[in-house]
Amino acid sequence: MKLMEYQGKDLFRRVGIPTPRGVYATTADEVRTYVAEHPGSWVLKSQVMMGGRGKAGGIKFADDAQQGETLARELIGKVLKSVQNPDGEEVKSLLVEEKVDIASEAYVSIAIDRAAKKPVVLVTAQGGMDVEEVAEHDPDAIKKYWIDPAEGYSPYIGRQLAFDAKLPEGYRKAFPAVLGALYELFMDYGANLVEINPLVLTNDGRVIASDAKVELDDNGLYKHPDVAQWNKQSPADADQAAAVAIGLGMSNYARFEDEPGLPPKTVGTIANGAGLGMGTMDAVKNAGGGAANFLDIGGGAQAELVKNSYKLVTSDDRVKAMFINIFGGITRGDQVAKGIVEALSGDDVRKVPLVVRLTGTNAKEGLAILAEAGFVPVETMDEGAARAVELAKGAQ
Amino acid sequence: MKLMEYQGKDLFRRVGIPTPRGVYATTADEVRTYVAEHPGSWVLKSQVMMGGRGKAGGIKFADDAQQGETLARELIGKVLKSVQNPDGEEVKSLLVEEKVDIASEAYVSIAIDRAAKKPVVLVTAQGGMDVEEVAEHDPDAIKKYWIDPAEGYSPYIGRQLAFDAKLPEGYRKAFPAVLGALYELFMDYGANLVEINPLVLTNDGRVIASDAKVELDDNGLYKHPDVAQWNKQSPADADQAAAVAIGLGMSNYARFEDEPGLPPKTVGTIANGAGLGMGTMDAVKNAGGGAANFLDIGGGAQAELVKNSYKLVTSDDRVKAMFINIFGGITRGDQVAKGIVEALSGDDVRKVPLVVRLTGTNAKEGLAILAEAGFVPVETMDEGAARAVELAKGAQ
Amino acid sequence: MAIFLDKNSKVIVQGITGREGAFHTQRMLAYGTNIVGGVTPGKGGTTIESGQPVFNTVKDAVDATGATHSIIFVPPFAGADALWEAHAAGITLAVCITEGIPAHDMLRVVATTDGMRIIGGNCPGIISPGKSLVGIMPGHIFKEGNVGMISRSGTLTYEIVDGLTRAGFGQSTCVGIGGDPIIGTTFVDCLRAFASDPETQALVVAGEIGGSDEEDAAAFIKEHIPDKPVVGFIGGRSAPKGKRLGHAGAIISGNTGTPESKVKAFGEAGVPVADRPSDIPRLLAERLATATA
Amino acid sequence: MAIFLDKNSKVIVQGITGREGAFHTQRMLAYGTNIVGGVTPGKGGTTIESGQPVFNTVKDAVDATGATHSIIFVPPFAGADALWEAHAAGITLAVCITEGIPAHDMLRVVATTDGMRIIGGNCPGIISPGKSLVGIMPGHIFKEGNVGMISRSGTLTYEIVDGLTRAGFGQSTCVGIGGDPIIGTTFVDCLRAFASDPETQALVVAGEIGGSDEEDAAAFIKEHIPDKPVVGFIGGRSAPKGKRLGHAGAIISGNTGTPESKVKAFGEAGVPVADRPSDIPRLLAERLATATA
Repeated sequence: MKLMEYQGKDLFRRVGIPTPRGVYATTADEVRTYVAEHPGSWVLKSQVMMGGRGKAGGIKFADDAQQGETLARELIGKVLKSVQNPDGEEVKSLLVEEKVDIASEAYVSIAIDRAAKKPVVLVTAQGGMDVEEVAEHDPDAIKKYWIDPAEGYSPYIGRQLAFDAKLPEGYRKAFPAVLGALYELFMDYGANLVEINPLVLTNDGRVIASDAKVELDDNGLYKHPDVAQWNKQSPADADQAAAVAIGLGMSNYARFEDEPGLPPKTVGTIANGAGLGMGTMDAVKNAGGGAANFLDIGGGAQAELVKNSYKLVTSDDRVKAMFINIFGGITRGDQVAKGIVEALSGDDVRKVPLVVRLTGTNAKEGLAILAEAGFVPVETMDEGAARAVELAKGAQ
Repeated sequence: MKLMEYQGKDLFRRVGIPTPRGVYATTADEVRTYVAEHPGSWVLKSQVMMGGRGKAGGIKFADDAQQGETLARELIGKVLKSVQNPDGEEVKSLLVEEKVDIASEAYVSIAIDRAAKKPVVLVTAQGGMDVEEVAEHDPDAIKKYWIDPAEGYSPYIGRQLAFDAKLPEGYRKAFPAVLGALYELFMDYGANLVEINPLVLTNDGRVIASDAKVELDDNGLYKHPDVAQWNKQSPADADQAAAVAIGLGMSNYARFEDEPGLPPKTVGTIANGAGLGMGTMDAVKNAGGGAANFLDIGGGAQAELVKNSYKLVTSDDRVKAMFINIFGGITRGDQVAKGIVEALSGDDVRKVPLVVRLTGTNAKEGLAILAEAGFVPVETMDEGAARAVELAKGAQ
Repeated sequence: MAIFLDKNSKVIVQGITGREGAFHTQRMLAYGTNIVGGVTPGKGGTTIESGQPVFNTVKDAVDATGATHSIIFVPPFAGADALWEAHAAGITLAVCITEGIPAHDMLRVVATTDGMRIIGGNCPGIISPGKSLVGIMPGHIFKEGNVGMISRSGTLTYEIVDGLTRAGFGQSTCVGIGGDPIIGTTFVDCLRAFASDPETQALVVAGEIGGSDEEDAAAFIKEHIPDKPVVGFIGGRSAPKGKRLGHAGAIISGNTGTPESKVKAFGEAGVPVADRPSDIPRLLAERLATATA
Repeated sequence: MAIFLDKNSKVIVQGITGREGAFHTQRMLAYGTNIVGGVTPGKGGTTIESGQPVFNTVKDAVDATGATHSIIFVPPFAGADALWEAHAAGITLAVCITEGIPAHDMLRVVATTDGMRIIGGNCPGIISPGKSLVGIMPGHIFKEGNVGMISRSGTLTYEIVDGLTRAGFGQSTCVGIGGDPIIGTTFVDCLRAFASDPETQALVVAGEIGGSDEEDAAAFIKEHIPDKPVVGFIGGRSAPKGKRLGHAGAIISGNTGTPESKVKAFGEAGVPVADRPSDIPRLLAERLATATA
């Protein structure tokens, strides 16, 4: 679950990381009122998920209430577009923050290092720009530290990193505490990534998190129901919402946009298991087609879930044929077959040509059910993919 | 720092350990008002540090407001005496708690195991009585578990203990969570001991901490200023307060009561270092006398501290002679000598015959200062103790 | 030989009376796994229908049976607890089937369970065909033999193994390492064990997009087992960037986890990468032919 | 030989520019300790007056000097951090002088610093007379010789050592293990090292009331070194119950930590317990006479 900047900063404040003074606003009136009551220079930051909002015109500066209101009216409702986000993202709210006098900008993040099985801290004195760019042009400027979760964080780690990364002296006192708080957030809230870029040193000696990028592990969200709630309020990802709505795991469904130069994505896919799900969409590609989606019904799926998965995939109008690919382990073939028959017996689904491949646990029973309903299943994944691509082309 | 029951339960609630409903009261009026507003059966528990308050008449039951007020008037101001506390302790406040229907009583505690260098958990199904008695009569009924601080607590530990100690089934669900919260308290608040005795299982299936015994490590108190404050409000130990008042560590001063069958405690002692302090009081005993106190001026003491230590020890009227025993390491002999001379030059101290033994770092300079002031120091600890005992006897 | 698991390994089931635990206990018993008991708190002292004793705690189970292996079927929130319990009781290999354990629980578990090998979580388990199955794989598709197999996915493993078996390639041991970002045993950990297993004469490494476990595996193969024939596979090669596909770990973020990087690494290690699972037996036969030539 | 510390041990000082750190650095240098540098964050790149380099971090210091030993002079709240920093940098023996470190910090540190010996906290340090002093002891009272000494107290150590030296008993190594409830190195840890040190022909164990370290020491002596002459001492024998005397660990609570229990345990191990420090040389001479008879 990716958080918006204002949500990330909410978590920052919970663990004691200093953030700029300011207010979160969803209307231009709120912005006017706030700036009127707090004279000074303010930054209006569009709250969107996409990167590059600055270049897209999503950040403005206001010196009085009137200007604040005008700019807020301009921003709220605007659709920001960037290279990474050609479709754009609508601005629904703003973060109004004090304009700080920047003496220096640093970068700090903590992520999971899968190979080391440890959290890894990255620090560089070159804050304010994309860290991948820094990694490319000046890799030695990025200092890393792997924290042992058994020992946890202790301030010497922050001191070592600050010295190694040559952070300006003004950071020295505050940095170990900021990093400690960031590690607390990372572990307690179960973050895949926490990033402060830039961590600003102001001219008056304060160290402040000017931006906040936080991505939480969906599996750990249950520990923080209030934070999990944020996701429901503004689901970052329509696919995730759709998956959860029918009882799948958040990341068990993903819809793929058409890509220039590739075949149109007209084949719906359903498989059991993430690996087979990926294999199935790859097989569609290998057969010269395009998978419209990835859908993993998980282990031990019941008929109802299969039925709803079918409905979800065919709700995408582009889907002209469906390939269901099941290799039973926990999942029982008879349950899947039942789900397919049920799905197609109702009037509430859009029916498309269907290819079923069913093997493994209870395959025999499943195949019997399908045979009774008049389906002729295919034997292999390759065969199924080829057949589905063919059917999709025929249906166009 | 030992906490009173109501303070311990305050911490219990912070970590989520269920405690009985109720109120803390310092006047009989408060008790009347509370019981009037909350009809039912209530227990009035005297808030004292001493053990055995029940047998000493410090716990009463009230079924209505009038009775509550009457009993509270009786208890508040009463001096409770027990075998361990012959001098008694005055009741200054009460904890008024719901009278729970007890189905079963268990015991659980966490302490520091010095040899194992780990927290050790003790659990027995025989709650409500002194655990040392259980240990004597039925040692197998007490189950122990050493928690690895690197791994921390996990519920399997509580499950294993509950099964091993044969806690009634009603505890099963709640116990691992209670123990987890108790461990959190133990580590986060730095407790030497946390004890729930009894941990009650009620007839309606609740698991509640009926009593709370918490002893915190003084060295960790700075992490919880609000809790450290409790100690200032009601210093549990007059010696500790006196030590802190002159800038010593909390446990660097202890006054000893006279004991029947032993020589009267008439020799004041001051030494540098805890070990030498203990050795000095032992030496006084070996010389046939009685040390009135232990006082460790610590390492690197300055003249001012030596002076104030002298004043503190002689503020005890029983002290007829003083033995100052210094083996300089960090502590410098000249500083100690200066302090002695200063202490005795003022009119604000009660002067008693003094024996000084001074060796180690800067001993020569110190001895010179003492010689100039007319003192003749002794050479060894044994000699000094003997001389001080003699002087104290002569002065009586 | 096989790795990690043999015919005599004594296995307990954590969560033996739960729905999944009970179901797979029977399947494992049917396969011949030496299941000596199981754990369900509160059901200690009973036995399941097939006769295996149930204990309240892993410690009780280990004390009574001498079990060294455990397979875990518990809800995600109890996953870390189950692993710590197994470790504290002296279990040396724990297979964690549970899907959805928070990554940060696993970070802590991995850092504090020295001496215990963890397979998973979110994995199909491990099988040494003809000897023992500690997992949820459909045993009948496997066949005893000399090909070692490691995979991040469950069902994809079945797909590949099914093909191997049909093509006549039996397996020494197949390990499903799991699809989560933090898992107990990585490709490299398995490769290290396979490297010194004389029974294993060839290997199949079935990776997927996300992370760099495949790159690490390729580097290990290049340095330590250049002479053992290995065939690779990467699932999710047609996936666009930034989409998380079922496995919490299967995502291309930025420049890490791309199929291009993985295919390149395998290539540099002399490992051919199959475009589709059905190509694997052919590539394996070719590699074996070259190796013995 | 000596234990833990010899002439060549390279030592750094954590907190070398602080008041106590600077003072004792000079005293240790004067004694002949091989101090190769020190650490004060923010003063990296400078040198102290006597020429030793100052580094920003322990890692920098170890990288530059190859130090293996460290002595720590930092405030109590920074004690655990200093120990972790030393451990992470590869220090193998850390002497922690700092008094007042929370016991629970030490619980965590001890559990997570495998491979590094910690002496203290709240201790006077360690000295191998004539070779090296890593501590705050007054070096001139010590004399090179064959008596090993371990003690929970600082100044009492001086008292006893002074007596030993005056009586002609030089010392191999003296370790002040510290007076806190949780310390890195216990009596037993020291005894284990002394047991295999041929230079150490006799031992003095100076305990005090509180805890059961003396009982554990007695049990170890009885089982593992019954033939090495040992003399014991217990400080605070005249203390009443329930009073904490200076050291956080020095308290008789309930039935644990009583002098009676300790004296009895020593007696059962054949270790005579001196009533006063001044008796120790005589008892030692007697034990040595019996041992060589």
